[in-house]
Amino acid sequence: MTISPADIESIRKKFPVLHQKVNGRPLVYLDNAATTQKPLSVIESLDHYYKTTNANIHRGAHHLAHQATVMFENTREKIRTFINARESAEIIFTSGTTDSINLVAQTWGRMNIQAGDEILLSHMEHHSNIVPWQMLAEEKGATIQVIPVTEQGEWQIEMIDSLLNKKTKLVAVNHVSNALGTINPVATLIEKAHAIGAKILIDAAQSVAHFATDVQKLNCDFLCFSGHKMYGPTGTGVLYGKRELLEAMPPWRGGGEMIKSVSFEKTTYNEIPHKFEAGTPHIAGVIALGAAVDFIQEMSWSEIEAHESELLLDATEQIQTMDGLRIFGTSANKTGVISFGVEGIHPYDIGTLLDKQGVAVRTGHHCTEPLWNRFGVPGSVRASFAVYTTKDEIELFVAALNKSISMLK
Amino acid sequence: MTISPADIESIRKKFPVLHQKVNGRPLVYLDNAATTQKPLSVIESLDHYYKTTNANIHRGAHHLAHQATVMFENTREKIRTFINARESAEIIFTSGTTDSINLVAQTWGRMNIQAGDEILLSHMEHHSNIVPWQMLAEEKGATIQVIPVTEQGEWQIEMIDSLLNKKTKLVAVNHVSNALGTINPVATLIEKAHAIGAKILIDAAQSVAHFATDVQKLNCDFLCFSGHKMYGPTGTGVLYGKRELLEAMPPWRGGGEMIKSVSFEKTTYNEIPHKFEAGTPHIAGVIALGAAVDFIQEMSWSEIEAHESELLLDATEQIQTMDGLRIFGTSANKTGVISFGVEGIHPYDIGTLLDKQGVAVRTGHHCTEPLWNRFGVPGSVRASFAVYTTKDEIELFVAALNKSISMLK
Amino acid sequence: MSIEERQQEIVEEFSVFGDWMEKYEYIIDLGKELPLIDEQYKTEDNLIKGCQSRVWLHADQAADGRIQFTADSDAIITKGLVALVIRALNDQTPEAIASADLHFVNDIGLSEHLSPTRSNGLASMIKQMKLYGVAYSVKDK
Amino acid sequence: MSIEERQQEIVEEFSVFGDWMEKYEYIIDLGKELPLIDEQYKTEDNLIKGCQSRVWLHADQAADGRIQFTADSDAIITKGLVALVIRALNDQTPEAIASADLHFVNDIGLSEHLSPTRSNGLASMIKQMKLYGVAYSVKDK
Ligand SMILES: Cc1ncc(COP(=O)(O)O)c(C=O)c1O
Ligand SMILES: Cc1ncc(COP(=O)(O)O)c(C=O)c1O
Repeated sequence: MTISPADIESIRKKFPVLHQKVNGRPLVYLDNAATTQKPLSVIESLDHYYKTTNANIHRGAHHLAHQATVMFENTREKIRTFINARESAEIIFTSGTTDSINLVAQTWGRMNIQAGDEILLSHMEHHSNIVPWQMLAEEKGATIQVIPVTEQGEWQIEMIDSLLNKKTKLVAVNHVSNALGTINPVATLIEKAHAIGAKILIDAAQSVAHFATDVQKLNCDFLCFSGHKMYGPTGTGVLYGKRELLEAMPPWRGGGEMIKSVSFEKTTYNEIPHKFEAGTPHIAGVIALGAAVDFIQEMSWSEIEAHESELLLDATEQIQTMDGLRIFGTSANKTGVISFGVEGIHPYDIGTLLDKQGVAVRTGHHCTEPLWNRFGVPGSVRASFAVYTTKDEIELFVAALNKSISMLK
Repeated sequence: MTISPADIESIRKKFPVLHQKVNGRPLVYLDNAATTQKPLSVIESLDHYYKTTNANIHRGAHHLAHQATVMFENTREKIRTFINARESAEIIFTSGTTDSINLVAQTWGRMNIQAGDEILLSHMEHHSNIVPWQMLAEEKGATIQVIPVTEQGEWQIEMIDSLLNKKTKLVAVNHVSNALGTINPVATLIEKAHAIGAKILIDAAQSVAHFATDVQKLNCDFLCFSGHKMYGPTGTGVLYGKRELLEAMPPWRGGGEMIKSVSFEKTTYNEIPHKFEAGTPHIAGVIALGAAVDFIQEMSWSEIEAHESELLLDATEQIQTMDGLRIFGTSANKTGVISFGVEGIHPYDIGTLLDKQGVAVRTGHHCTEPLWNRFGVPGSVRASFAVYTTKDEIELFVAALNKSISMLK
Repeated sequence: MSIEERQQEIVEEFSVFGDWMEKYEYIIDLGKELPLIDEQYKTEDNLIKGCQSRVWLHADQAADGRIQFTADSDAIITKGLVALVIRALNDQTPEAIASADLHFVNDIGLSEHLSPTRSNGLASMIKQMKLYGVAYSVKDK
Repeated sequence: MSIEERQQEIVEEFSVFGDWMEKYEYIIDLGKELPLIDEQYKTEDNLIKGCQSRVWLHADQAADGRIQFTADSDAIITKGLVALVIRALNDQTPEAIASADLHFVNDIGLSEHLSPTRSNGLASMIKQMKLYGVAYSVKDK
């Protein structure tokens, strides 16, 4: 069941940024994989917090501090429900996916990865899910193994069994590729990883806003995502981890809030989640992230998925027949992301001309350089959709793309 | 020259949160050392950003991404001017003071601190400027040395020369104590530290909003502060570092933005400041932090200082004569912070009763446990002022304090 | 009197107070009255650490199986609140304590003191009292 | 013609265009025309790396001391912009190049391409050209 055009219109009304002209043309925002726009409820949550409540949390005995703390902790509970974690103490607030992944690499990783160990990634990881592991591997003398990617932009599934072995201590992969939109079969990989005793981290930056996530059902060990890609504010992120893992991990950032008591002789650390939340967090942002979760949950996942895949189908059908155009990522399982190149034309040229026609897409390597090396191109043009994207926008995009290509050929 | 009551009134008009009742009484917000309130210009900057511009920065070829990047980089330049750094590349955006200090500890620290080395702190440091160094010292086999604090809450200056020695590799101290308000003579310490070849980090969390900071004049190596304590948004922070130090430091968080190029064979890192800004930053917050700098710079430092010290004098005079009351921190050099205890009464009780009378103060250890151990008390009641605090509020505070003490005695 | 009846009694008592300060005056008085815990029980083991104020709690089972609590806090308001909670739960069966719904704190407008974020140890104390209830009712079987 | 006169010429040319697309059509045409850099100069050394498109720049000093630039880019719009910049600066004295104020990019509404955040290498290229200007004027002394 998809969302009716009327419903999409009323959703769009909640996004002030969408109703503007860019370079004299109505804005068609198709850069949602980079960051989504924010509904009024999120913007107003920030506004309301700063106008009525703003106070530092957890340690204050006064009214505002109490209010702020309750609101902050409410979001933790909302996130718990959102990804179906067992308990809210398993939800750590960070500043984003990148921060979450680095936290795991520099705590769990430093503690558990040794010389000779292997860390398994895929060839379509975001730099944020490559570089922290490279840094760790270099420090520890471990090695990085890579799940190859097919021409269709899927994991080469048959390679996985031979890549997983006794030396594999950690697997870290994304649920959805930001560059291609491929929805990866993480459930299978999680099972296989556990079967050989490895832990597995899921980079959910590109999935949490597009379909339901259930960490208990997935049974992943860690899950990371960003607020700003799920209609929430910038500077917010989440690390989910299983309690027993989080408890065994050493802290990362030292400071206020993450301690039980401090003296120059002996410092003891706080319980989870606080152990990993040193310093004043992004209080306003976390509270507004709760509003973003509410925004998503007011819709149904089946509606969101149906709408976004209709957009994908529509756009794919229209552009795949264009002369010299190649779509990267042709899996049957995709979110609303189309990455493409046109023979003999630089992606930057297409992006620039689309922009001049009001269409915002991303061009370049999308922080997945190894993937483009594999495809033998320097990058792509990427159009990515969100729940507020309309079919009319797809038409505008297709028309603008036709015009751009004809100018550049 | 102080600010006239009329000017303070017009400043207060910019802070919506101040105009409310708490527990039936007008709010008297004296918890500014924990976090300051935000002027409308900051709140509206967030609002405006999300309603008109929101886009991911640095890598986008489209209009919104370009706008957002320019706005983001404008704040970097504003911060450069604000602290008078040589160049904006020396300004790294972090999520707060705690994050900034940990960044230095885990990069510069890991690279430069060895077994047997000494790190010199003071007895009045915030946990955020203790724990990261304890963790580093433990990892490396280094030791922490501590500048003792006098009964007046000042560094025991005459001890410094004997504490600084060839083994001292780093000095890390705050410019202003959050627990006492003492303005520490950092300029002298910076000189002494450099004389023996040590580097020095200044925790400026409690100073940047209260008097001018000039990193070139100070000649400190690193300087850390938080946006939320200088009228800016939560989740923002700054690390200033001298170029040659930042360039030599390894990166901390790996991910997008901080790289020049990534492959599974060889990853190269970006230039400063980007090398230390992995992942999507808190774009909206950084932009609004620019508005906070503007807010401060619309006033003059001499006005701000005169106003806040008048408040301090006023409050000190009125409460110091109260029966059994002891002020912690009686230096002649203080910002607008009064920390105190009343004999036989627990700080928490005073804080609770003040709150019921609309007065928001902080009670407890204020994340400086070692300091309270030194004073032999579990903590204090702390009232802290900002530029929008009025003399009338001091009166309300003093009256409420009198009433609270009489109830508790 | 059952736990429920005691709670109603407390709520009624508080209904006469006109404002916050009167309520707190009463709580402070209660805090001053609470029979101090026997010094021997003020141990690290019996300490419930809030971030701000500390609470010591000791439980004893009488011959009839009912539980006796004594407690103390270094903050007098916390101590007054502790006194109220003890008044509601003292001398009750382990089962009744384990399953008690302490709504009175909310009813008299003090729920904020129960929030774990309040760091005064009260919420942890109630949790601990119920754990004693559970422990003793299991032991009794 | 001085750099200033050339800039005015360019600004005039652009003044006839009614909208963005016409401007870009012209820039694309320029990009198609730019004499390719001699292959031997398309080296790593001459590469100015933007995050998105790449620019190669080579400079030569003629007998009269004036500088000749040749360049290329893998993106045609960048190449067109490069062509405009070269047209303004080519065959000028090192001093004139070093001190040139390239306001025409702004005047024709393309300043965004000069922002270092644009990642197309154009801003870095202009910086590099001026450095050549400085270097040759020092050498000449
Ligand atoms: C002196 C000092 N240092 C460090 C911090 C930590 O700042 P933040 O919590 O914003 O990271 C604070 C604030 O609590 C402080 O007052
Ligand atoms: C798959 C994936 N992982 C990680 C990231 C990094 O997220 P952030 O930049 O919010 O830290 C992104 C976003 O760019 C992403 O798409």
